[in-house]
Amino acid sequence: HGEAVNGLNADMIYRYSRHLLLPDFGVEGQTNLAKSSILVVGAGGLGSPILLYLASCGVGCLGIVDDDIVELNNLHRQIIHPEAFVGHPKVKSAAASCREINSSIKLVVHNEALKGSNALDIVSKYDIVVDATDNLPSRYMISDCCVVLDKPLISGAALGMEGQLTVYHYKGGPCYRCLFPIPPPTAACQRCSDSGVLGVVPGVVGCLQALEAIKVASGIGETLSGRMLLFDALSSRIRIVNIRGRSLQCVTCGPNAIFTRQMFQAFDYEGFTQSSMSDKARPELHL
Amino acid sequence: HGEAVNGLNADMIYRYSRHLLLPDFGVEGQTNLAKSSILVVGAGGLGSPILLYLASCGVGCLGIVDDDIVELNNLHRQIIHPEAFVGHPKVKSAAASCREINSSIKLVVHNEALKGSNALDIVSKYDIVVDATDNLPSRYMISDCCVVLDKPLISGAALGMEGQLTVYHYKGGPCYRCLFPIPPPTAACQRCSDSGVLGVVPGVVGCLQALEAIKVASGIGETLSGRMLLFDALSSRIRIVNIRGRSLQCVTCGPNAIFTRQMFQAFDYEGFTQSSMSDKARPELHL
Amino acid sequence: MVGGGGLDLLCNGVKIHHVDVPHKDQNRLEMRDLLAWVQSNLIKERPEMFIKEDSVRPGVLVLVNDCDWELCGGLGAELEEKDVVVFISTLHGG
Amino acid sequence: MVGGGGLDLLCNGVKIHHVDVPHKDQNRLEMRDLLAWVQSNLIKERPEMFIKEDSVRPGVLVLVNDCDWELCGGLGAELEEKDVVVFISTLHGG
Ligand SMILES: [Zn+2]
Ligand SMILES: [Zn+2]
Repeated sequence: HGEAVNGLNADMIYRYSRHLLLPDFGVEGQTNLAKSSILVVGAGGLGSPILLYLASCGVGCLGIVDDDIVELNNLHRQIIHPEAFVGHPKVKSAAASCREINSSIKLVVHNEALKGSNALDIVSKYDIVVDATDNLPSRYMISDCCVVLDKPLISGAALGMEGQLTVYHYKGGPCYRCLFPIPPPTAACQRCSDSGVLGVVPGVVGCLQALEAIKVASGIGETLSGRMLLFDALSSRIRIVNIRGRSLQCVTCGPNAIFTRQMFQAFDYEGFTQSSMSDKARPELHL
Repeated sequence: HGEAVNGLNADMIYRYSRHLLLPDFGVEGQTNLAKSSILVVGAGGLGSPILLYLASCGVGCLGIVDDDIVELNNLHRQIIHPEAFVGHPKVKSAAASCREINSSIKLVVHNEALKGSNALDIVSKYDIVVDATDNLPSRYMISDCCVVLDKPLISGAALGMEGQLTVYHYKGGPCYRCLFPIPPPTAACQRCSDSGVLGVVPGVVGCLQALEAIKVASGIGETLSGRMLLFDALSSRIRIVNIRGRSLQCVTCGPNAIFTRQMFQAFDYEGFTQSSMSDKARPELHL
Repeated sequence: MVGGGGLDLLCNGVKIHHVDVPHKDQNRLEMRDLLAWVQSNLIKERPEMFIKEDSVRPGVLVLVNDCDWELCGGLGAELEEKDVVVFISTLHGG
Repeated sequence: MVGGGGLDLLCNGVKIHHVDVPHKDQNRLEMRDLLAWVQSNLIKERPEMFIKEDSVRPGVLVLVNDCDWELCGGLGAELEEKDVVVFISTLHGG
């Protein structure tokens, strides 16, 4: 082998040989992956498999942003965090696990919550964003930020025994606000910490998010842009449905939208959704 | 909280609280999980997410059987193995990772290949078997063994950009031989080591296998028995189809079958499939 | 008719309903008629979790034969025998 | 018509084919007729990877409208306009 072929050195050719053998992926797919940078927002239930698979597959630069601390009651689903990291920042724990399985990629940790004031700065350093958060205001904020900075967004969610995912703002497709111009009533916004979640459900959704991110980064295949995957774990049913395109009325991405960086930074996402980005006050479970 | 409720102690109630909150799962589901034992055959691409999610979710006893050694070119998809374990047995590496995320479950390693001569012995110690192997003779052998010992089998496969999974020999459903009484020609039996596989594809399939195993173990929901899930990663299409029931002509599970333990141990699976269980001679990739 | 993402809780946990909706005009049943019928016949509690004004509440996706109803006419979408309508509440957890 | 699990390689990598199969008897097209037509019109190479004797080779599942063809008559299953037939080669990798 010897020197670098298409930017892949001999170690990479050996490590990723099962990717290079794929007619639909091959050297070009792997080279594109190696050149790409992906930001994963949230190192929890969805973030765990997303980060492990993006690290192992050879993404050039992987960013992790989260301000949460590992807790023992996360570990039933957040497979990236060892017990030894309980009480420590999730980004540190996640980065350590990623580094153990692939020391050859660049890892960047942002040990803070992603919010209007820092999002433009952080997101602008990456090519692709993966939304692995657990709350509604963050979902609007991340989508708006991706529109403002023109980044594709891989969005997934899981709760109870159900999961959903799609790709926003990619190749002319809709953004989150095109689908949901008005936020739902607060009563409809359950969280895993309130309502529970079967641990492997974010596992399935997160793996599918990693797949979509890999397809966008490598430029292969057909993504879920314009489609949404609906997963019901209890009955093992999956429905992939066609969703509306970009909305002419969308205040963020529509043809008449004037959503600037300044407006983004000033927008009150928690007020807009009547819901909190942070999840600090958790209920106790009594049996 | 205090003492054990339904066999769940205070640590478990805290650790698994997001499961206990689920109306469809709850204390009963978690208690059933804690009482169950699951054998995962293969600690590779499929086995990695299966083992991590089964360990984290609180299965009482988790068995791992494999005789393979961790290689660097496994790591693009086998997210359970750290680089530090390259050159070491996969079962040791996998068990170490499982122990790090959940030290409260029982882990049993079988550092050997599962074959006719040891399968009855090993499989009889578990309630549920998960097939995460990479070759055809093992698939027939594991299915026959599960029929002979009357164990449900969660079977998954991944190759290239595609995956498949179903549940065999469960609640009157078919076994592997009911669907495939005659093995395919050898030319149709590609392996990941020959044909490549996109790393996250076994990730998706493995997570779905873990989900099916959790549903069987906890007694909740509707499994894929009688159905097969077909996954095309390149186009993000998933099809869940109805498959035939138990075959009246099946030589293993049919009403007139006389497939005894002795016949199982004497059966030549490699001769039957004209294919090898082991994967030691691997082709080199030249670019 | 299928509900997901928490909406099933509003109908006693039953997710799939096979319904036969009576309609005045023999030739035409629209989504607005189905919504009105669902609201008066299926929703057991908290109708505000499903309906707002004359449509579904924000955050609910309506799918007719696996297609967003926005692509086939919204409230005015015409329904036929055997059409599958799915109401999905979007999830935000992770 | 859709092929998966390696079968697509036999048809120049094209996975989905919309086909209009001519049939003698105006009223009836069976799976055996479709197989014969596919073999002579679509398979570009190595027919033994698809056909064995008068049926599909071992290891191929045939699905008619998302149902195993064994559940709807096998070679004698009757096909209608717009039916979706899928040929899936089983995978063994992991
Ligand atoms: Zn928009
Ligand atoms: Zn059988």
